[in-house]
Amino acid sequence: MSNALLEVHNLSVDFHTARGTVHAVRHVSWSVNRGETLAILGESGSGKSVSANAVMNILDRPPAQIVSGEIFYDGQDLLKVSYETHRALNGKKIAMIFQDPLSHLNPVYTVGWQIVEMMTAHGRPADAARARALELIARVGIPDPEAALHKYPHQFSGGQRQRLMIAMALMLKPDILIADEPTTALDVTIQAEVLALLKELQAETGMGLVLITHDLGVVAEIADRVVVMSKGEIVEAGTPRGVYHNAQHPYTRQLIGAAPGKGEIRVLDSAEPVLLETRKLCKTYGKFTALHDVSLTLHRGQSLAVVGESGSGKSTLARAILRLEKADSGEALWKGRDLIAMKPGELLGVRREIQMVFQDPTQSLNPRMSVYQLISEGWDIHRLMPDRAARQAKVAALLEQVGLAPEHAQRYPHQFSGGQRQRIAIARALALEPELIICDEAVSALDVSIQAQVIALLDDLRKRLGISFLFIAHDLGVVRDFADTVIVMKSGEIVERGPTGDIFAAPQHPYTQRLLAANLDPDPDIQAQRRSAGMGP
Amino acid sequence: MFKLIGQRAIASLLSLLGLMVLVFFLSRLTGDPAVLFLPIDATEEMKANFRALHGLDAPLLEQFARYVLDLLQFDFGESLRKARPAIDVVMEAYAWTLPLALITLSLVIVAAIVLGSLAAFNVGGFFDRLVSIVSLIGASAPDFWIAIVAIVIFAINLGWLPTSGVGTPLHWVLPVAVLFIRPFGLIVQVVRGSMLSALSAAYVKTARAKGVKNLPIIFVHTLRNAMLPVITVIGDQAAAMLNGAVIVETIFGFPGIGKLMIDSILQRDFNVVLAAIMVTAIAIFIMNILIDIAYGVLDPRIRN
Amino acid sequence: MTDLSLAKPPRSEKSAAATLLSMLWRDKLAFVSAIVLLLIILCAMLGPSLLGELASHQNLRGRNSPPFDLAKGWAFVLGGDSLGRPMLARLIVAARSTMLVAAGAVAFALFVGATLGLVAGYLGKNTSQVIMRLADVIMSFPSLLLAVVVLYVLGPSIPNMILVLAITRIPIYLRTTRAEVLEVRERMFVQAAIVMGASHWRIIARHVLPVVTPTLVTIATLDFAFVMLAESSLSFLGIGIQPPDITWGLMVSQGRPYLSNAWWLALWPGVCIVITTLALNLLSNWMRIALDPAQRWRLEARSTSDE
Amino acid sequence: MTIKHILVGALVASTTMVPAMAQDNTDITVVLSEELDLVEPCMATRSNIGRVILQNISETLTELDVRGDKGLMPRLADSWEDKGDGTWQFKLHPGVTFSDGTALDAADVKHSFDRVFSDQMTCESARYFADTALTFTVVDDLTVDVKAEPAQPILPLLMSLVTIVPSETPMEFVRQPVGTGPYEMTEWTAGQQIVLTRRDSYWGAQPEVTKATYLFRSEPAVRAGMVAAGEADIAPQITAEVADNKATDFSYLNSETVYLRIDNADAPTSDIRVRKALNAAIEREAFIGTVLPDGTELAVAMTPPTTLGWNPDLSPPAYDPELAKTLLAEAKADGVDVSLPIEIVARTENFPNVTEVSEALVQMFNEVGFNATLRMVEVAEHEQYYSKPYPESEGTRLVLAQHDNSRGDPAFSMFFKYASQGTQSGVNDPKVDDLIARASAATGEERAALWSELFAYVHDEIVADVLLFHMVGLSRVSERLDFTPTIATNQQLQLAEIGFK
Repeated sequence: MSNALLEVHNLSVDFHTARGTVHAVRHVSWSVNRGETLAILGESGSGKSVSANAVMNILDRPPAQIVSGEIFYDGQDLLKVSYETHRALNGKKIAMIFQDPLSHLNPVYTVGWQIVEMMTAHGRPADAARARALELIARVGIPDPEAALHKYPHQFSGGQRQRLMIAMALMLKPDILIADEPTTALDVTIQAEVLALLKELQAETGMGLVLITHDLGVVAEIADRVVVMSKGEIVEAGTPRGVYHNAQHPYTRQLIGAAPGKGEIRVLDSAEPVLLETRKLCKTYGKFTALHDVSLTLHRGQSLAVVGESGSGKSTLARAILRLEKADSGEALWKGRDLIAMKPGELLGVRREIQMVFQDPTQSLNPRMSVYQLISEGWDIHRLMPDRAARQAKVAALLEQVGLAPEHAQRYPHQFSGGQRQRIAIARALALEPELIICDEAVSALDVSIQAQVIALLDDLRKRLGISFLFIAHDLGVVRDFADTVIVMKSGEIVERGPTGDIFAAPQHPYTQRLLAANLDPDPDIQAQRRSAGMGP
Repeated sequence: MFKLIGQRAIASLLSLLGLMVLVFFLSRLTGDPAVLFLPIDATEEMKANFRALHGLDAPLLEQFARYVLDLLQFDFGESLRKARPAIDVVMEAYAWTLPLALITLSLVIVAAIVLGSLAAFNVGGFFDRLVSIVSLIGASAPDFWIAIVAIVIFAINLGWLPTSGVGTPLHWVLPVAVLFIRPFGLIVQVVRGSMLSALSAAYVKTARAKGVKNLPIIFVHTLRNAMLPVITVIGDQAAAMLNGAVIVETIFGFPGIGKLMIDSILQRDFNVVLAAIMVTAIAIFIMNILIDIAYGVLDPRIRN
Repeated sequence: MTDLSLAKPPRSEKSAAATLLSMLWRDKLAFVSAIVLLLIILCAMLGPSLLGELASHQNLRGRNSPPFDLAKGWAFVLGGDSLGRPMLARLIVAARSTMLVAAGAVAFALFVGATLGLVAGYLGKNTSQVIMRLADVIMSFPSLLLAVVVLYVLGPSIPNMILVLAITRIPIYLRTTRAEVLEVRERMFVQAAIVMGASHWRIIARHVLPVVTPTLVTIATLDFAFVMLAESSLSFLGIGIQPPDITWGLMVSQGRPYLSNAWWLALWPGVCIVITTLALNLLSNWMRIALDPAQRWRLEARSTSDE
Repeated sequence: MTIKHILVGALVASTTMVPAMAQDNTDITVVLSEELDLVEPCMATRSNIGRVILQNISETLTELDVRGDKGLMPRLADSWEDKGDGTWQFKLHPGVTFSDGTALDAADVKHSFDRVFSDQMTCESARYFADTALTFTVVDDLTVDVKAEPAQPILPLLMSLVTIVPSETPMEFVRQPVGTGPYEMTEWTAGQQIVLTRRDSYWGAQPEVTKATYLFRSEPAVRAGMVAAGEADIAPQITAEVADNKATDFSYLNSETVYLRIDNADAPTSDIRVRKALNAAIEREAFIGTVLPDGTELAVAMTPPTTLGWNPDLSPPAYDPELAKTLLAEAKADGVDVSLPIEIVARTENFPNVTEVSEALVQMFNEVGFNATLRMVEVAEHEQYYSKPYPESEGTRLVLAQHDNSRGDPAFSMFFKYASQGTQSGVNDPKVDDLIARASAATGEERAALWSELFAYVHDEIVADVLLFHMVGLSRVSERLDFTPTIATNQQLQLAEIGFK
């Protein structure tokens, strides 16, 4: 037994369901000391958050049950202390921040109140708490801290919210900070800033940091040590370098291999005719400009990527083309006909030719429809394939095409994993044999290994069926692997466009340069080089 | 905010107008008040005289035009039976209904929120089931039955409280208690359900990770988030109460709007019926606006 | 977090009905509720034809016979009413009209309210405003006046009573449906349907309605009790259902004068109302969980872990 | 079980509890079933108003003795005399003052009647003078001549129905009644209570009760409970079900008669055998002591036995289902369609247990082979069926109604219920019309004889309707009071008749 400040030892947690008991984590052990950063790396379903939740006593019990193990903090077993003792440690000695700060901050209270509460809940006077809150809010880089105290979570940007979460977690100068996917929902530039902030704060306070992530780049950037989890077990442990270069477990090797951004860059074959052309599309919401004079051209068989951070207008572009939003002005010509001015009857025909795959398959698939119903709905709408047997055969074929089994047709979305769901969404889009598929962050929510599979699938479809793609993404690695042309958007405008190779090799616009610089490389050595070269954040 | 209230006020005014037209004509479908005011052996002449005195002999549209013109001068007409301005009669009764509704409602809200929240926190446990079943039984037991049994027990047998009537604060105990039961049963269910989903929200996890104690987690962090559907149901129940509590008022001899309304309806005292409905409608519309404001106060995200 | 749905092999080969039944069996309260409701439905269907004669045979000199006395036959086990008719038989026979009125009113209100709510939520702001103001008018239109108008103009009958009670309940469904629709129509899968070219009707029927339904069903079960009691109150005020029709609500109201010397006249029908309400609500609580994939684990977890 | 125990306990408790309001004083509290819309003297014949103001606040010229057999007694008029030619002369009691201090004179009497007949208001006592024109001549301060055209033999009796107000009273409903009675209204809080306070300047003997507070509760159990709990002293019109204390609960014939009005012109009830069958089908005795309180009497006339000309020789139709069946068979043989539906129309809340009574009647009719159904309606709808013109129906409707005549003379009933022009009459018979006309114009013995003949004729000869019961009222009176309710308690509640033990 080591002398670590926080040590999880041989922890096993079960989840009880009617279908049987699920071993969420088995015999997990890790430890962290002051001033040290431990990364827990794993994909969704790997159980990477379970042990941290057990440390904080925030597992829902039932269905969870701690079967075995100990959690030592400062010598005492947290699994044996009273509820009250444990509560008093939470926030004060061990603090935690979460993936999605919007839902983890209470929407109906001001952030000032919530940050101050961290101290008042532990019996500190309110005025002292307020002073400390102001100091920390300024420290994490929120402008005008005094005003920020009185604002609500929804009035901040995603990055600011995570900074506020961090400020809150540090109120009582905890010994350990557990960060559960703290940068996953953030843009790359913001992610880099937040990671840098965490590092600085760790250096200042000497706290131990436990970072739970699925992103090899994050591990490469920040971790001292890493444990890799798969299916509830730790399959690999060591330093980031050691794990990256000398992975022992096949899973780890697969994970490292799946990291995007290493494939061959494709070149556009521009001989094909123009399919879609937008001319000076504009859209504003009140004072906010979502699109300003956006013009682009898309050829048959082309995969055009639109890159930008949140708020850049890239999703609005897709929605305007699909008439989910009404563009204020401009044209979107589909084979020469303007989609924006099209009559409903004519539009129905075009709807068949353009399909969309949304970011979150959990939300874009109706949870109450079976896979068969989901895929065949388009045929109902467009009165195609009246023959039921033919439909069933076609659904089976489509499912196989996207890498699922024909018998999956009778299941419901919630019975699939995220990646499988996205495949269903793609199968649904393919069912109507479209000429263009618009992918709005279609792989952003997926684990890297799944992401790689989906990208491969899309690429295969493009090659075999000649389908064009309008590929909206914020992840540059994925874009590099899939697109032949890249458009970079910022604040509703296109700031740079060109062949993928050119953009990645020699970005012209400063924004594009920053974007590329902030993108984390999974190789700790490359990250280290970047850091030392001063290119990194 | 003020613009919103202004819009709502105008919309409500339109609803009020529609309500007035509807009630005016529908109520006049229900028979001749002269027949009910006068004894069964009254002569035709007497009935004709009664109708003439109250303008009931004019064509319906003319009666309506006259009513609207009077209304523009805030004249709701005279009660056909009480020989007094209808609005006076109504306001007197409403002066009793309003405090009864407000007192009951406040008690219901506090009790339902506290017990419903605790039940949700203890979901599936003994306390949860107890609260659920007791409140459901309360909500589904006939109120006149409860009222009479309560009088027999607490007023006649035990002698702790007066049987009925108004006067001292003690007189209010039984009516409020009987009136309390049904909305309590309903709201406690909604609070429980809403709290149940709110308690599984992510910010609760944050609060626990912060080391916040259970009571503040329930009543500070979660409750305010769970209040929106609760407020809607409270509005629904408040509307029912602002309409008066016919049964309770009838049994306890409580001079509120509910009893006045049913008496006026059965006696075809059209002017009082109309005035009573307009006053309660205004109260309900005001309450609806207050509820919209409450939404905004509780949840900053819907303030604009 | 852990993805529970895939962690185990997908569901067994049991049919959907069998799965549902086994989940029902696990929640004992819900199971008992289902049995009780089945019994009541059975009474409502068969009662009047089997016991109609027995339930209406009067015996003035043998009125208000006390309960738990088997000397007069099983029908009198719950006592006799103020005209000497057996309470048990009357309760069974009354189940039909009671259920007819309550279910009819709730179904009617649900249908009209949900339809208007869908329209209000789905169509433009102006239509929505008109419908919402209409709801305001209905909400502030006293049900008593409505009852008197309908009964005076159309005459007292069970269909008319259903109409009266239904109209007063419409706003609840209307408001709820509209609020839910406003939220659901922004969901991604609705947008996905639009992208595929789905018509408004298709979106409403296939995508919006199924999401809104569980909420509406929950309200409807609570409303069931409300309607039974409202009907009873109207009878109390003399403008509700009247003999020879017979409902539990009417029986409660008719038993009121006898509270002091023949308590069973009002108590049993009251108990019937309470039991029906309890059963409906317990079952609907169960249903809300059982039919929601995200909540189902509560029901499943209970079977293996606690107790 | 528990409820019964509690109620039994309640009664025990009520005897030991210290009454909250009714202390050892001469203030009393009366809890009435219906609130007053008006406290207007000319509306005193409406029972809920009469109970408060008749002879308490406002007095009449004459008064009918309901306790003894003194017949018509003087009140404000000391004497009266028929001067022939339809003219009656009334001598007023000297020294009578109104509660506003003014003295009563003949002009006040004239003004009181002017108000009754005024078209600026609708006083319900006008109905007693429907076809009679009255001319008032003030002879001197205390003498007034009243000329009726046509002559009205019971004019002095009619005078017991009109309250006297001072000449200053406006031609509109007043809210502060001024009268000559022993009490004046000192408080009226609408919806809650009315307080009458004894007036020292009353012209007659001072009553014992100094102050009477009237409360209003529509629930009989609550009214009875209030007396039991000591919150009230008198609770009229409680139901038999709550009247379970012999020491405090009085039952008395209350002048109400319950009957089924038959439309004699409608098929199948136009056949006398059908009407007889209806009468024979009902086991009247079975109702008494069961759904109707003990003491209820079987009716043979529209008016109670205390009425002039009531015919003691009539006996109620015997319960004879076999006879009923035979009669129906005979009628059927003669081509009467006895299978036509007969709808019994009854009014909710008409009297206690009206629903039970109606349901029992329907069953009794059906047992002898009628096709009877029940329809319970609220008051306004009942009125539609009860008064002419009667709505059409497939078969016929029998209207269950309750008629009240405590005035001592059948004139107040017979025209409306039996004359061919009567608004609630189902009869069109020249002999009936003739008898009513003659009886109404006659006086003394002749009048009584003619009424008797009419009663016998409609009951036995034409079997005009199904007469059922003379009803009893039940009132709970606190044991500290010396008061027995009478047949008139429905209409008036004279505080002067109340003493203390």
